[in-house]
Amino acid sequence: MVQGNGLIWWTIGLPVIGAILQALLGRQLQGSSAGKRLLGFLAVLPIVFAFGIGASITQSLDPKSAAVVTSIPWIDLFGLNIPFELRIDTLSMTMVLIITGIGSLIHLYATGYMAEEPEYSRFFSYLNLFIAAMLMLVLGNNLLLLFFGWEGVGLCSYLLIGFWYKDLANAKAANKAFIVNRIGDWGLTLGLLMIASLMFLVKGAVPAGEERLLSYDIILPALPKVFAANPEYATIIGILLFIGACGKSAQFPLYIWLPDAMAGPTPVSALIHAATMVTSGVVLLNRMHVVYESSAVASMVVCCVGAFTALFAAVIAFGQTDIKKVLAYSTVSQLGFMFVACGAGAYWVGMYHVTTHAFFKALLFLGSGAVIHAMAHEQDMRHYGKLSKRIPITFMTMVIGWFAIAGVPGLSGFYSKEAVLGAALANQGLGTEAIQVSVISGWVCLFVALLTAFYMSRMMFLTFFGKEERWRSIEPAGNDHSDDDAHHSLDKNHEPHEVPFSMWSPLIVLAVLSAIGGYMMHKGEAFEHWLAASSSAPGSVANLHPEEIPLVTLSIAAAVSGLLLGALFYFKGLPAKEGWDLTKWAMFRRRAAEQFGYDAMLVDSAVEGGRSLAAGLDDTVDHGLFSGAGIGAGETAQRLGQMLRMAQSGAVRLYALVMLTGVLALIAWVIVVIQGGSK
Amino acid sequence: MQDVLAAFGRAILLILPIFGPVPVIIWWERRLLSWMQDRIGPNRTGNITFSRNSRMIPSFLKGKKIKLFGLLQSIADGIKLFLKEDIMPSKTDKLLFIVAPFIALFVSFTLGATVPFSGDLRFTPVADVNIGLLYVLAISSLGAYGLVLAGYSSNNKYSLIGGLRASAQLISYELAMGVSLASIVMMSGSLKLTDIVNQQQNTPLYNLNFAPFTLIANWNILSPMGFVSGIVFFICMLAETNRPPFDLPEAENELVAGYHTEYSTKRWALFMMAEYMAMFVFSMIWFTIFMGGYHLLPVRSEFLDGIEQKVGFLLGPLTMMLKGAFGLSVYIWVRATFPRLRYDQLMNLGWKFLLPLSVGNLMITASWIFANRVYGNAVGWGVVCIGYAILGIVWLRTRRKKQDEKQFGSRSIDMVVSSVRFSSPEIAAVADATEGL
Amino acid sequence: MPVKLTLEMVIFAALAGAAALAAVGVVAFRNATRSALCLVFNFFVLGFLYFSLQVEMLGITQVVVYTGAIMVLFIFVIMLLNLGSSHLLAEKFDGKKPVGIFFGIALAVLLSSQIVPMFARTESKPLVYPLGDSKVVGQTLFTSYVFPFEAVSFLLLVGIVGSILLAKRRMS
Amino acid sequence: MNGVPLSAYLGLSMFMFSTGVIGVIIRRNPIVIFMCIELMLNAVNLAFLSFARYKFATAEGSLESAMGGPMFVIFVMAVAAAEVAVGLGIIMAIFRLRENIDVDELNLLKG
Repeated sequence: MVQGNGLIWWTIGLPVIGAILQALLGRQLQGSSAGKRLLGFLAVLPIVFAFGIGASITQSLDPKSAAVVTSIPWIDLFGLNIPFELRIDTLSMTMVLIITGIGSLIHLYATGYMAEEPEYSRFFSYLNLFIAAMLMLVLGNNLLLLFFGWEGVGLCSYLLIGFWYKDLANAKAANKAFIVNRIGDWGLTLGLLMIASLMFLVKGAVPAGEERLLSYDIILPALPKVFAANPEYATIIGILLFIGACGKSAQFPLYIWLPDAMAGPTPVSALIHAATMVTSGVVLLNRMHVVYESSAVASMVVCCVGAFTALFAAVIAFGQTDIKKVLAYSTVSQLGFMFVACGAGAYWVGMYHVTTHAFFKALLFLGSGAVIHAMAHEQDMRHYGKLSKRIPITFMTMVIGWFAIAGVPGLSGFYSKEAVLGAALANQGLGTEAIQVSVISGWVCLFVALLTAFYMSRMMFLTFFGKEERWRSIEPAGNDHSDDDAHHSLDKNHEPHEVPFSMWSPLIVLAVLSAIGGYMMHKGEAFEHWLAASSSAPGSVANLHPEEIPLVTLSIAAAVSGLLLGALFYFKGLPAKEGWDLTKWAMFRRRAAEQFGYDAMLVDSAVEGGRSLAAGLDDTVDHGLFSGAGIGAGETAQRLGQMLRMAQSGAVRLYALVMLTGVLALIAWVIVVIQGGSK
Repeated sequence: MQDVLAAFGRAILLILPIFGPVPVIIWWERRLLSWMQDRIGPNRTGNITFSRNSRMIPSFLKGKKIKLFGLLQSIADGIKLFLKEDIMPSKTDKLLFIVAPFIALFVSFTLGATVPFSGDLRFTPVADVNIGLLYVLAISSLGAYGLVLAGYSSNNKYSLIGGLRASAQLISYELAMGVSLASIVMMSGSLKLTDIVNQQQNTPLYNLNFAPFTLIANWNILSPMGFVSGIVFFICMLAETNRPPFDLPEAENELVAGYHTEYSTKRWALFMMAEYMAMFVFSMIWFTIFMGGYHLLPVRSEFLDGIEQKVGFLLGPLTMMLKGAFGLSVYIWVRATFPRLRYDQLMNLGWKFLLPLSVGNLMITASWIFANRVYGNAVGWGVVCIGYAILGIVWLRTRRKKQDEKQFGSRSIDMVVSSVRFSSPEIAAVADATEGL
Repeated sequence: MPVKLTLEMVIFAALAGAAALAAVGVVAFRNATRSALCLVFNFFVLGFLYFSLQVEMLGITQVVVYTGAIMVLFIFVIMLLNLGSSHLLAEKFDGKKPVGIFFGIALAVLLSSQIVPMFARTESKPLVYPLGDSKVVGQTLFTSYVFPFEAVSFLLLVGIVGSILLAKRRMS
Repeated sequence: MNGVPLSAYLGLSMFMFSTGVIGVIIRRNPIVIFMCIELMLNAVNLAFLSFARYKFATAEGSLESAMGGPMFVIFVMAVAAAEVAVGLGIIMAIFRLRENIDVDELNLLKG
């Protein structure tokens, strides 16, 4: 294995140092505004440097090679050796650039967004720690390090969602995210343990004497050999790993935590729930693509779940009034696209969409954050309207993001989405003759693309266009307006202002990336060649150009029709018929707003069902069986003890006498029985 | 037959140099003490003035005076004691009452069995065994039995308290004594007394192999660790022989005469002999361990070595006697100088000062040996300096603390002695008697 | 009898007889002080027996530890109690005595049944290893037996703490 | 002492041990009982040393095996010292509390 550049440790080390600095210095510094500025500086700087290091390493990276940087040993058991080792290849460096690049922009944004936050340093400490964990996830050269980062990311996500933990709803959302993620972790853990045990048990799978049974450079060449003999293992492992990916990347059964996670501060939503953490499932599938290449069943599961999630989330997005919730469901939906691509076998396409999605979804989230910032932390779109004049920079950048996600030709979303659709539609081999799973998923996705353009238009029109500034009709809430200027609420006297420089500058950068990023990566199939070595089987080239289907035309048509539909319904603001009142909404959208009861049903069944199950167990097993046995045993022992205590006279000499008798008997026994008398 | 003769010779060698000087020692104590107290002391006994006109007297002696400066006083006392009526109180434990003085005497005799009188092995009283130093410790710890049994068998409260004090004192000082010797053993690497002596004489001072140091022998007392050990051992030695200022078992003004209140005549004389012999032997042991034993001067020169080669068998014993006499004089000097300690002071000194000091000294010695071997001489002595600095700082700090809580601190360690609480009325009188403990 | 009446045997017999007598004395004397003195004597003689086994180091340690320290403590406590109330230490007769003596003798007989036949096949072998050398003892103690050594040192520490605690309750 | 057989030492050890056992049972003074226990310990020590001398320190054994005896004796001595310190402390404490040290009357721990 090629020895890589040791500098890579600093990409992880710098954010860790940043987090520690924030934690140590924060309490002293965050009191004053100058201190906050210094803290912000200290928070952004490590990420920027980490980005610089990542970029310089990427510069000198040979796309066909993968280098391993080994540090200290971590776990060294009999036959299993897991060191701290990092892998430098195109996949991990792509993710490093996304994480540190977008991460630094979002950090910069957050210094402005969180300026009024009293616990400034705690926030940035978590944020830096999150970056470190995410980098560990993508850079680790073995599955356990990935799991380490995976858990670190989950922890930071929990901390950040619950950042304003004094609010019960936030704390609950954080708990939900954490618990749902645990279900995914269960799958991931089982999967990696199965891989380790396969490596251990199957003879000849790994070179003799090799003990690093979870390192990619060992298992990736070994797994196809193992699976060739036992294909069912590939299916099991594939599905287990996908359960993990579902948890982290918010796919259908486990997506429910992501919309709730919007309770956290907006930069967190942008960083975690759009650009980085949720993509870790896709990274995992890319890393372990050999598993899915060996198992059609697992691929089909991935494909189906992805397509269903895309559709389901897109439909739900129509029922949302909260601007961030709309974006959250669009994230879930777009993640579905990525999994469809992975399921269809074009893993690099999944990463492609991850990249472009990171650009425009970060942009949209930050833009929505700017809107929320301007609107006194009001997130309900029904109170917005006609904001385009008030906050022009936000508006212009968000328009680019909107067009990008909708798939307007030339912008980044268009290229990646088209690649996804093409990969899905072209893969006719997945499934049976009658039911070509991948192709059906492709058509579903095409429809979802239309829906995406539609609901994004709805969001944009409700926010920035319309005839009136709808917050003008809110009466001032009360008399406590004057005593706390910083946290005033939205009322008719509110005048929105453009956000400060630290917040709009990242928007500009992201807008530029959203606009041209897709084309840059598409040109000459640059991205495919870039990722080819690390996330596809050698020699195989996914076909992105299904014959007989005019894909470009279709996707443009879907985008344009979606935009037009949106304009038609919402150009003038809220439709007069529906207005403010949710009860007047169409049945479909009312149900969509509550996720068709899925979330509630899941929570109810889990919580209530679990409670009654526990109560039943408590009654029968605990009280009946164990306590019964325990009490019975106790009473028996008590009676026995009553009898035996007669023997304890307290007279030491008597004890000695009895002991001596025993000793005599023992010695006599030894002499007579064992030795057979004296020799 | 040869063996029996040799054994006989050795027995004489054991008894003669120790038992012989006893009358002189007693005389010397009384004389020196009286000089120090500006008195005259016994100076008459043994002065003979011959008659001028008796025919019995040879002519050259007529009218002559022979002055012995009271040297015969001890002999006269001895004769008196052995001729007096032997009184044994009626309710004594007879056997133990008789045996006790002999135990004391036995210990004093056997204590000297391993003290080398010369480099020539024939001059070691019994044998120069490998465990000579341990032997000294073992036998000296037996010394308390004589006192304890005397106190017990007399059936007298004062005697009993004296015996109790003797045993408690022994336990307290035995430890510090052993630990202080341990650092000497570590430095010389042997328990054998001749090895210790030779190691002192044959190594240059501080193990430094250049000009002025090579001329001077590395007597243990000259090195800081050895000096501290020597001081500790000397104090413990005073306590072990129950000499002032540690003569609490026989404190006259508290306990009449302590453990030998009921003793008189020859039994009492035995105790006295035992005490003076023990003093003498302990002096020689101290000089053996810390000041070069049978070597006269801490000088390493071929000339002196040559002399010792030739007349060593004479010079060695003479040197030892000289050193023993000097040690005795110091004993007496201390007796004349220091007032007797109170019981709690005695216990505090033993447990709270001497034992920590000797343990600290032991640790410093160990670090010195280690540093000396691994990092060289300079580092070794640096370690010693640092060690004593730490020891000093700790001592100063604890002393300051102690001054703050003086009320409480003084009685916390004499638990061994007065751990009986007398509550019933019939033994309240005993309680009063033991108050002095 | 292959055992010859050598000088060594005579010395051993004297020492062993003294030790045995002293051991009987420990049990038989009614007076605790005399029992203790018998024990002191027994231990002292045992020290000489250790010398005869050529384990000089342990022989002298026996004298230092047992005669010099442990027994002094015993005698100290006995006398302290005696000082407190001498009538308490008187022994009374009870039924366990004959039973105990009987069983003790039975034990002796049982053990003797193994030892006595050994007299018949005595062959003396030369002592090869110096068990009594302080250097050897020290080296073994600090290498092979360093863990038990540390454990025992810890036990002693606990013992010190315990006895100080026992004695200190009076202060409060 | 080549003239003395191992069995002689073992016999003495056996005798001391049995005497100690008898003493533990027939005496009522806890201090004497304590002393009898010490007697038994020393009997065992003697057996240890004589075995080490006669069985292991010969040409058939090794220094390592032979040193087992003396080592055990050292540990027994140390344990005995600790035991005596604490045990006598306890006896003193009992005496202070109850003015009585007859073991037959110290039966508060009866069931």
